[in-house]
Amino acid sequence: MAVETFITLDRVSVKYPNAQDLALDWVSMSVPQFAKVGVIGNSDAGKTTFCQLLAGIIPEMIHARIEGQLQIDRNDTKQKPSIGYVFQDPESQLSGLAETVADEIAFGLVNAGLSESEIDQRVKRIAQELELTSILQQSPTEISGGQQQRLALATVLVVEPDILILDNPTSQMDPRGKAWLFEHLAALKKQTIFLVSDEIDLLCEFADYLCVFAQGKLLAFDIPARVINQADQNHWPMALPAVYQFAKALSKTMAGTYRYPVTLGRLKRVMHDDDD
Amino acid sequence: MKLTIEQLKIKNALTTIVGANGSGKSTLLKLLLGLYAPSQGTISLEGQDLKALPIKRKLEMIGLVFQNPNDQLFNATVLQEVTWSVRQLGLPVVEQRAKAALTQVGLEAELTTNPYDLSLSKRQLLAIATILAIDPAIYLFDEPFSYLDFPAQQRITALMRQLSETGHQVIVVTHDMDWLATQSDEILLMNQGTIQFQGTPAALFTNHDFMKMGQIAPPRVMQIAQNFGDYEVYLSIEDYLEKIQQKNL
Amino acid sequence: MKVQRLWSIKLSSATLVLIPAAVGINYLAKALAEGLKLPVWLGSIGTFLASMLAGPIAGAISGFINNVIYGLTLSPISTVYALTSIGIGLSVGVLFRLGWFSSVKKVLLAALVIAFISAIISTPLNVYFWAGQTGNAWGDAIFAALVAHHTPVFLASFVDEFVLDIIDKIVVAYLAYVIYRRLPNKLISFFQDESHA
Amino acid sequence: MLKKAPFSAGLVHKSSWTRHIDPGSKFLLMADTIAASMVFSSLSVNLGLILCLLMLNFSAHILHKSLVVLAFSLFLISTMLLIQGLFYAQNQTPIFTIGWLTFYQEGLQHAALLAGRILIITLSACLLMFTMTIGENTIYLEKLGLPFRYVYALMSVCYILPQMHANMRRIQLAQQARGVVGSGRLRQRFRAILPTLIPLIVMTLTRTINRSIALRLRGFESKQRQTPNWQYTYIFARGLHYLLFLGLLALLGGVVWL
Repeated sequence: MAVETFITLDRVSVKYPNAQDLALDWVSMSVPQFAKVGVIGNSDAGKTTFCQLLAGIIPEMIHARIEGQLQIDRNDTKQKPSIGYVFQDPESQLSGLAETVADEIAFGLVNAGLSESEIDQRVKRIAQELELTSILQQSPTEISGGQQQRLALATVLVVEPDILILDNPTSQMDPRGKAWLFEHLAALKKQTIFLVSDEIDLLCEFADYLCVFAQGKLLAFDIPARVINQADQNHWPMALPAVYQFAKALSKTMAGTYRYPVTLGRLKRVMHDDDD
Repeated sequence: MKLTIEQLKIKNALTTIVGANGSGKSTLLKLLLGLYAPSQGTISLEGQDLKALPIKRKLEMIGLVFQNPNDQLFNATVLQEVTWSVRQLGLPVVEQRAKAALTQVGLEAELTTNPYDLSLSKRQLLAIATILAIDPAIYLFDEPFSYLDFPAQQRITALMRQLSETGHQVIVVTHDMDWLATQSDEILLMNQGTIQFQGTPAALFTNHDFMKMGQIAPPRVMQIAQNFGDYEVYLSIEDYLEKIQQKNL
Repeated sequence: MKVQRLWSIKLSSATLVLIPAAVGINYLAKALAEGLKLPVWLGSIGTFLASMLAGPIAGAISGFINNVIYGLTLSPISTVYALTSIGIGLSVGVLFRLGWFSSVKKVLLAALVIAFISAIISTPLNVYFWAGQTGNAWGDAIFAALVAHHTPVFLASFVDEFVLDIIDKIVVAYLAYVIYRRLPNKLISFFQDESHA
Repeated sequence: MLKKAPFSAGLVHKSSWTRHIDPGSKFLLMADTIAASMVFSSLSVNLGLILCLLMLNFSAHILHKSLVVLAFSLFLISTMLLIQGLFYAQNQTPIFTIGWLTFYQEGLQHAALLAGRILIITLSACLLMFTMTIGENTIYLEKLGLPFRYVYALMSVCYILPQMHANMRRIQLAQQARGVVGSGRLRQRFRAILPTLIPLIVMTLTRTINRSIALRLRGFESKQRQTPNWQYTYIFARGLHYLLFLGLLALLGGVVWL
C-alpha cells in the first residue's frame, strides 16, 4: 500500500540558546497522514523538543536555532493543518478563565468564532465521548486528577485537530486510566497522532510506528516489531514489551522473519502456527 | 480522608501498598511519618509511640519520598539540596553523606547544577538522594516511578532491594503491577481507608474480589497466559515458561 | 537591552498570562507571611518577579491588578494603593535592568530606593484616607509621637510608612534576588525571548 | 495552615434583587456614594449614607459578609480616633479626659469623618463585589469592548488561585517531611519562607509558560472570537446608567462649585 507523506523532517537540528548540546540532532523522518506514532526515549532524549517542534511551539513561542526542513502538507485543502497539544501536566492545559468544565471545553470553539448551537453540540458530544457529561457544570479546579486529564484531552479534541500531539499524558494515571486513554486514542481515525509514553506494552499495541530518541538523535523510526527487535539487539536502555520477552524466551519468531512479535495478536498467531 | 486500621504490623521486607485512587495510600504514608496524627489509636516504632518522638528524631528514622519532586526542591545546587537535608536534622559528616547519596542515584556529575535545570527524572532521583543521605531505618516511597525513566527505574529498584536486604524497611506505593509481582515480598491492599488484604503477590492475584476492589489488572504475563486460556497465577515470565516446559515434558 | 524594548507597551501573550500568576504569587506570599506570623507582608514579591522577568510595564500592571483584585475581595480601601504598586513595579523593572539586582550589596541599595518610592506614593494616600496612619501598631506609635511633637502630618506619615516599607522591601528584594537566581534557565529565557519578539 | 481562598466564594450567584442589576450600574452606584461622601464633609450626611448602604447590604443578603470586611478596618479606625483625638494639629476644644489623656473635639470630628468615608467605601464596594460572580464580570467586561486578552489578565487569577492555593498546601506538607517547621522563633519562621515559596513560584511560572503556549494553540489571539452568549438578564440597565451617571456628574460639579 502506497502511503502519501504528510509530515517530513529533513535533517532537522534544534539548539536552544545558552545550551551546549543540540536538543535535536540531524533528525529525518516522514510520517503518513493518520499514522499513530509512539515516541519513546529516556529523559533529556529530545522527546519534548520533538513534540514542540511539530506543534510549531518551537520556534514560534520558545526560541531556538533550527536547521533543516520541517514540512507539513495537507492533501485535501490548502488550509494550514490544525494542531492539538496535550501537556504532561493537565493544570497547564486549562485556560484559567472558565467557570465550568463546559466553558473550558468550549474555549477553543468560542475563539474560533463558531455559532452558539454548533459549540453546544460539539461540547456535548465530546463530553459524552470522554465521560465528562456529569461534571459539565462543575468548576474545572474542583474535579479529580483523572477527570482533569480527560478534560485536558477534551479541550483539544473538541476542535478536531489534524495533528494530535500528546507529551506523556499518562505519567500520573492509574493503570485503568492509561488503558482507557490508549483505547480512546486508538479509536480516533481522523487524526495523525504523536504520543509520548513510557508504556511500552500499550504503545506497541497502539502505534503504527515507534520512534526512539537518545541524546537528541533519532535512533529508530519504524513499525514497532522492527524497532523493538533492533533495540534489544543493540542493548538500548529501554523497556521491552512482555510479549516480546516471552516470545524471545520461547524462540518464537514471526513467520518469514527473524523477529519476535510485540503484540498479543501476533504472538497468538505465532503460537497458533506452531501448533499446526 | 478517613482511615480506619484495626491492626497492622510491617516488618523488614519490601512491602507494597496498592489500591484505587483515593483509597488512602498516601494518607497512610503521611500517617506513618507522623505528618498527620491519628485521631484515635497509636502508631509505634520499635516499641516507641510515634507521637512522643520529636519531629527531627522521627525524620531520622523514617524518610518519605514524595510523588512529585517539584514540591520539595529549592536549593541553589544539587549538592546543596542534599546537604541542606542532612544539616536540617543535625547529622554529622554532611558533605560525605551527601556526595555518597548522589553517587548512589547516579547524579555525581551534576553537583553544581540548579535542581530545576535537571530533567524531571533526575529531579526525582535527587529527591530520593535527599532521603538516602539521612539513611533512615524506614523508607517510604509514594509512586516513585511515575517520573523516572527506564534506567532510573532499574537503578532505584536495585537500590530498594539492597536497602531491604541490609535491614531497612521499604514501603512503596505503586500502580505498577509488573513491578510489584516481581519485586514485592508483601502487599497491602487498601480500599476506602481500610486495609483489606495483607499477603504475598501470588495470594493477591488469586483473589478476583480483591483485584476488582483495588482496580488492579493482573501483571502482563498473566494477561498473555489468559490469552492462551490459562488462568493460573504467574508473577513473572520465567514462572510461566517453567509451567509451559513442565507441560511439554 | 534596548530602551524601546524596556518600555514596550504591547504585551505578549506570555506577559498577559504572567500577570495573573504574579498576582496569585503576591496573594499567597502574603498569606504565607501571615500564617508564619512574620513582621513583613511579602505581598509584592510576585510584582517584583514579574518586573524582573518581563519588564517594568508588566510589573506595573501586575501591581495594579493585584490591588484591584485584593480590594475587590478582601479590603476595598487597599485599592487606592494600586498607585503604590504601579510605582514598585516600574522601579523594580528599571533597577533590575540597570543591574541593581546583580549582587548582594546592590540589592540593598535597590531595596532602599524602592522603599523610598513606595513611601512617597503612599504618604498622600495615607494622609487623605487614614489621617496619616498606616494601621501598623509600631509605625503608628512613631507617627503619634511625631505628631504630638508638632511634626507636620505629611512628614510624620512619611516616616511611619517608610519605617515599615524599608523592612518589608529589604526582605522582599532579597527574596526576589534569591528566587530569580534559582529559576530554571528555560523559564528566564522564555520571557526574555518573548519581550524580544 | 491557611484557610480556603476567598475567591471561590464569588463563584456562586446569590438570589436577590441585585442579580437583576448589571455590574455597570453597581459600579456607578459605588462611584456615586463615594463621591457623595467626599463632597459632603458633614457627619450627618455621611451617617445617612452609611445607614442607606447598610440597608441595601441587608436586603441583598450580604450584610454578614460585609461586616466581616468592615472588621478589617475597625482596628485602624479606633487607633485613628485615638491618635487624632489626642494629637490632631488643629485640636483646641477639649471634650473629655481619661486619666492624663485629653481628647479634643476637632481631632475626633476629623477622625470620625474619615472613618465614615472608609465605611462608605467599604460598604458600597461590598455591594458590588458580593453580588456579582466572576463569570458574570468576565462576560460583562468583554461585552463592554475590553479586548479578551486584557479581560484575561484581569480576571483569570480568580480561577487560578484555588489551584495555586492547593499547591501551596501540598508543598508545605512536603517540606514538613524534610523538617521545615513553620513555628517557633522568628529566625526559624523566616527560614520556612524559601522552602515554600521557591517550589510554589517555579511551579506557578512553569505552568504560566505552558498555559500561554496552550492558550495560543487554542486560539487565544484569534480575531474571530465571539463573545459568549449573555446569560444574565438585567432590568432598566440603560436608564440606571444615565441616572447614576448624571448623579455622579452633579456630585463632581458640586466639588467644583463648593
